[in-house]
Amino acid sequence: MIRSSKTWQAVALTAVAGLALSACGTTDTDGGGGDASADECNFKIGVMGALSGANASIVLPSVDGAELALTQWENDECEVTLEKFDTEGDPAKATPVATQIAGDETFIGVIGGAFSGETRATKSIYNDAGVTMISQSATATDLTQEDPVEVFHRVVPYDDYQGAAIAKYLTDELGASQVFVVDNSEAYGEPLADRVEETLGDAMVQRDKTEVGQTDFAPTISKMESAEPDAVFYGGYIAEAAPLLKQMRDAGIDAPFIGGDGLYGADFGNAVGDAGEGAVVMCPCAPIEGDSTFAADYEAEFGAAPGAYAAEGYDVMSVFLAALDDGARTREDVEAFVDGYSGEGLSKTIAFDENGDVPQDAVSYWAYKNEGGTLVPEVEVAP
Amino acid sequence: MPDPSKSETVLDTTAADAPTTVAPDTSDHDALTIDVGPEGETLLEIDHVTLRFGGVVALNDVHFSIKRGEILGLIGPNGAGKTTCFNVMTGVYTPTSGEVRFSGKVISGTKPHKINQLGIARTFQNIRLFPEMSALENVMVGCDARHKTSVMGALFRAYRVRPAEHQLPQNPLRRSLAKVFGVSRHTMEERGGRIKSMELLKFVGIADRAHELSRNLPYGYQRRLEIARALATEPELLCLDEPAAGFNPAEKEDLMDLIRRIRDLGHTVLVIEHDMKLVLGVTDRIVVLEFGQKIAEGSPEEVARNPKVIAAYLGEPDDAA
Amino acid sequence: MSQILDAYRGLKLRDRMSGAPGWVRKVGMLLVIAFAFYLPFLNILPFAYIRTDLTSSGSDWASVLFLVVVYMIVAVGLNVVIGFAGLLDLGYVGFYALGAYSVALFGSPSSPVVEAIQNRFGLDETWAVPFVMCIPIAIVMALIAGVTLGAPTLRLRGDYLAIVTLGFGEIIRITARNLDNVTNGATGISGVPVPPGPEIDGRSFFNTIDAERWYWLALSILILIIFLAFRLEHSRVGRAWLAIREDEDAAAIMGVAAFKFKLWAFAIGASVGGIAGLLFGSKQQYVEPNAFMVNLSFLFVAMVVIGGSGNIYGVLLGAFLLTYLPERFREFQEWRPFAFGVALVVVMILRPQGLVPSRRRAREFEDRKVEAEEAAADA
Amino acid sequence: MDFDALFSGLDRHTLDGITRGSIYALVALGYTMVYGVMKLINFAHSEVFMVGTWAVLGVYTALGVSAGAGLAVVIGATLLALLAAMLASAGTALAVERIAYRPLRKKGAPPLIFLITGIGCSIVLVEIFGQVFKVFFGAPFGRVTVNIPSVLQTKELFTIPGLDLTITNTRVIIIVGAIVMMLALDTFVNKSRLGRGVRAVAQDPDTASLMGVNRERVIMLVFILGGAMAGVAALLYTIQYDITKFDIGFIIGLKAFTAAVLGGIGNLRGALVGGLLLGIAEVYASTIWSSEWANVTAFVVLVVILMFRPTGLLGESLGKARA
Repeated sequence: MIRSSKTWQAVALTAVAGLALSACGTTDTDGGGGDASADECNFKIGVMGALSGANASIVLPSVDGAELALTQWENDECEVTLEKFDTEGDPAKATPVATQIAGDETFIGVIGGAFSGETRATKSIYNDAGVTMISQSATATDLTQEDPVEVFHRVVPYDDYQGAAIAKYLTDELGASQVFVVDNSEAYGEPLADRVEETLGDAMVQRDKTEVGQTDFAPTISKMESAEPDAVFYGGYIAEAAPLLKQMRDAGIDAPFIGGDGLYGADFGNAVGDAGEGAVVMCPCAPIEGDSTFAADYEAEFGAAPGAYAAEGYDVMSVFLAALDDGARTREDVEAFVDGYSGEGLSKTIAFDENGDVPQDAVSYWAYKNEGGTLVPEVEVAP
Repeated sequence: MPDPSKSETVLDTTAADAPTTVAPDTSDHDALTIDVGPEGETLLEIDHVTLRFGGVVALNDVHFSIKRGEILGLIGPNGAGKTTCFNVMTGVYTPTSGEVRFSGKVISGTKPHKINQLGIARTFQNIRLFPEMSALENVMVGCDARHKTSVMGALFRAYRVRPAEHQLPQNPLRRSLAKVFGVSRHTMEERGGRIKSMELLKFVGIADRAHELSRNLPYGYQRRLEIARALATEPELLCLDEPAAGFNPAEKEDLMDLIRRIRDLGHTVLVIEHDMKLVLGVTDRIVVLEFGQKIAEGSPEEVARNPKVIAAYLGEPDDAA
Repeated sequence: MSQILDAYRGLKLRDRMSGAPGWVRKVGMLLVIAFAFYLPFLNILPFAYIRTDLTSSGSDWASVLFLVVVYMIVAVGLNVVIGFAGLLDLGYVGFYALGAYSVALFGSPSSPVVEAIQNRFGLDETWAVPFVMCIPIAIVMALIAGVTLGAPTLRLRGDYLAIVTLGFGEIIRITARNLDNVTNGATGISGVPVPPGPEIDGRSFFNTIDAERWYWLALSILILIIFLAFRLEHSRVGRAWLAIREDEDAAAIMGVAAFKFKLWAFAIGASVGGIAGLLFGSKQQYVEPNAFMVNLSFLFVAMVVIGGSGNIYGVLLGAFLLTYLPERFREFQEWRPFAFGVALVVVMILRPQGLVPSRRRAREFEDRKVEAEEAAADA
Repeated sequence: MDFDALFSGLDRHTLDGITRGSIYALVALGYTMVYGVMKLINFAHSEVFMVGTWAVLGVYTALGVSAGAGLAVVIGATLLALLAAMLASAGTALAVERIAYRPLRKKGAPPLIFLITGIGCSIVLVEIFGQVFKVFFGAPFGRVTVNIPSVLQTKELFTIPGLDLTITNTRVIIIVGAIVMMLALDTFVNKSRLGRGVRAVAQDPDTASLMGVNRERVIMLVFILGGAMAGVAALLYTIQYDITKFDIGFIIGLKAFTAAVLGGIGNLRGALVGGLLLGIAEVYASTIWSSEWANVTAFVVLVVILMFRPTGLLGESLGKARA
């Protein structure tokens, strides 16, 4: 036994140390939040989405928007913190986050998921725990239409509406009768393009699928050349839209280029350059105008103009804060309040139907035109 | 492909501490005796084999046969095609024309591991052990060639066999369990392989360093280990490729003795060797190759007198040591 | 830090462990396993700092543990291919994806495959292949994929095999994304079934909230797989792989059916990957093609190599570190990938044999290092 | 499936494929040279290419040129960008070699380890442009797509009569540029003294070092040459697609590596053949089906070819580059 005395010493030391320290107390694994007793109002709201990675630029403005709403909120009674959870947009990374939020009773609501994939992967977790979700930007149709859960709400219309609005813009505003539809084969672009195709009917001349990460669109261009479209719709993201546009214009295809809200972002103009002059981005996000000081406040706070879904993020946060103002103190209260909510938001009139969607008549679609590198609101389209 | 630099280092680092001789093994090795067919039958036949690489003719219409139970020497100057001949026999090369028959079956074109299963094993001129395995493990790889357990057997060990009385474990609990449920074939084979491998290491005289990595063994041990590993596959025909290369006279004596004892276990032996003395001393019959062609065949005495052979070896005086 | 390392070295845990009598080792092993099962509830102060949910925006500890264990299963499976058989597989995520997709395609009532079966046989809308039946389906699908990929390509030399397997992983993902009628395309499949179990508090045993149950399930499977992997390593099969790795031609001449055993390694690796994917898909209850990007394959290979290719304990450590550390240090957000890259380079340069190499590998490295130095001295 | 679309414009699609493949081929050279000499897949090579595109952007930004400049300015800026891209890429390649590979070579580590440090370097380089520089310098760095001004604007040069094939200046520059660079490299490796050293090391490192060839210098040389070729590819890429992004290297790298293997890794002419073949196969597949199947086609072509020719179309050997 002498041989291993050192081992035993180590074991004994560890054991003693462990006991001593455990006597001092255990860690608060609930994340450091206080007890949510009835008379105390101290809550957390989670925001979950791609805060890092390639797609963060579509998500971060909405988080900032939510932050702004919280800063501007005035309530002496309650203390609210906004906890940011980075999922990188990856459903696999979103589930531990969701479980964490679900298990911590001080979270009374979640802003998100920002993307449809992570929302799909987490909504049953939140549903089981009764945490109300309000998404600022997840637009997949099935989230509310095919597979709805009690707790999921969103302030953006789903792809079906958006597709219809885009098709309407194409036919009514542009008078296009031969639209060439391209998508990026991803969960975002493809269903949207499907919907556009469906609504366009005979007005679509050809459909082509591309890939995320693709830069050479020569095959698509030659298909366009033979199809001779009078408008091109692209369902996808900025990274691919930029080279696609450039190659289209190089090949002498001057048809108007229309993209979905995946292209809506402050960096669109910078990415597409000269080739993107006049390109149109459709977005269910109304330009912020009128007597609201949102744009100015946002710029003062974060040093940049409000980007994609910033107003939606603000609106979502406002709904949760209104719930607390209303006296909601439990997850059930919040859920009940949100279900019955109706009010004027920055982006639209916010209310939720039984599936958690905003009513169709409250939604406004806007076409933004890229002029000199910035997206300028052009026209509102009612679907 | 093996890393040539690696095998060279093996030679460099270990040759120095090689013992001059290895204690001859005199114990009884009944367990190693193999069952073979009647002695004197043709075991392997190289039937007019020609092998070309591009324009180079490596073997030209070579024709000879090996009879069961004999020790055949295959000699010739450097580049005569001896090792190529081995490679054809063990499936490394497929002959351009002609056939190799083993126990009457055509084996040319068969995969190397199948040829081994048919009963041909070999050693290598430049030692090719598994350097990071112990000596024992090297031999066990050879034993595995006769084992039936594969992946499923090793994983689930469901195939049970009933061990003989002397194979039962000592521990009383395990003993009674083994009696009731039998023992998995995997375990039996592992145990059997281990025992047989040790036996073989004793047989070639290197059991004292059974658990050492083969790359750390002295040169002479490595040569013997290769022989043990080849014997472990229970070959009817054992082909030794220059087994005495780098040996001193005393070691050569030991080797000649070992080769005879291998024959006594029932193996047929084919030896490639430069050393005329060793070949003349141990073989029953000799085939001589030069430039890929057979130039002579016969008993050691006949071959030693053959003028063509003398001429061939005088042409390469260095190798006729 | 170095003091701790020195203390650890002074203990010579490894030598003592292997030198200790059998029962001590068994008790030690049982203690380790018991501790592993206890981990989700670990709440005693100095040790609890390993939890990932201490910071306010941390993630659920048990869920992270589950992911760690799933990746450990992956690493053990990939170790069979890379560490044991010495085959470089850069498309391992393909098998992982197949496992996840099998359980989704056959087990989810909303998958197009199940819907087709429902329509064909007039079955109820909620009908799907039971979870228990999905397990053999997943394993067999991955196994078949492994053999179909391996059979034509295993004759290729190392680097060619790498690119072909990489391509295979991409083919699986892209096909899953493009075949809308079979896999729901990029949208993915939700409603993936969970293992059966008693209902507790009105929820099924394996639900989305109680992640520790998933962790225990995965851990049990991991232990079983490790047990089987050890059996393989210390059997004829393990010897054959080692022989092939060292000198394939010599092994073949010694009767080792090199191709057969390499194919087995591929098939075993594939089915283990399939099991890991199945667990992942089932816990996630949602499967989509983008979860199986090629980067994940690189991550898997990195786990095996950083941990110490060929040593099961090493690859377990590798999988743990590469999965756990990014979760533990979530507060560094955008800096994590950069740190990950730097860590890969630094760790490999300082310890090319891996963090916990197998003894055999460690020796091999020493020898190679000496040879390299000698060669440098000669030149 | 639309075979009519393919065959009705076969000439056009082939030309598209060659354009796409030219860039693959140039990047593939880097993989192939390093592999030929070190038997190592340099996984960071994709990022060597990426760095080149940023160098082009840097030059254009520094010069303040944009679309519509005069001919002399265009030529001057483009040549300067070419030089900068070649230098930046070659420098990056050399840095990768120094940091990630040389220490391992000294320790005699097996190829698998080089693979991991290569992947690590690749991640580091990506993150430098996606994160580190963003924090230190702000825009245009970061994880967004950045436009590179079309200094060299696409213009129609001529139409091939009878084929109805319009040839633009960018196409000519890309295809001719790629082929000229390849020929120059091929000549260099086959004719020059330094090139002989490269071939000697590729064939037999031990003998080469006995003959007095400095292996370390040869390794540096192949990294520099491969990097410079990636720099050329980077310029051509920006001319054709007008963008850069922190992670554009990944897909191009994957394709170029596939192309190198397809043609026979280690073989310079194999890289050209593999690159062009891959480009053409992808464009054909995209035309018959759509681009979503292009990558699958590329890999299927690779597997099929490797099954019949296990060492690629032209076989592997930098040493016997005349194959």
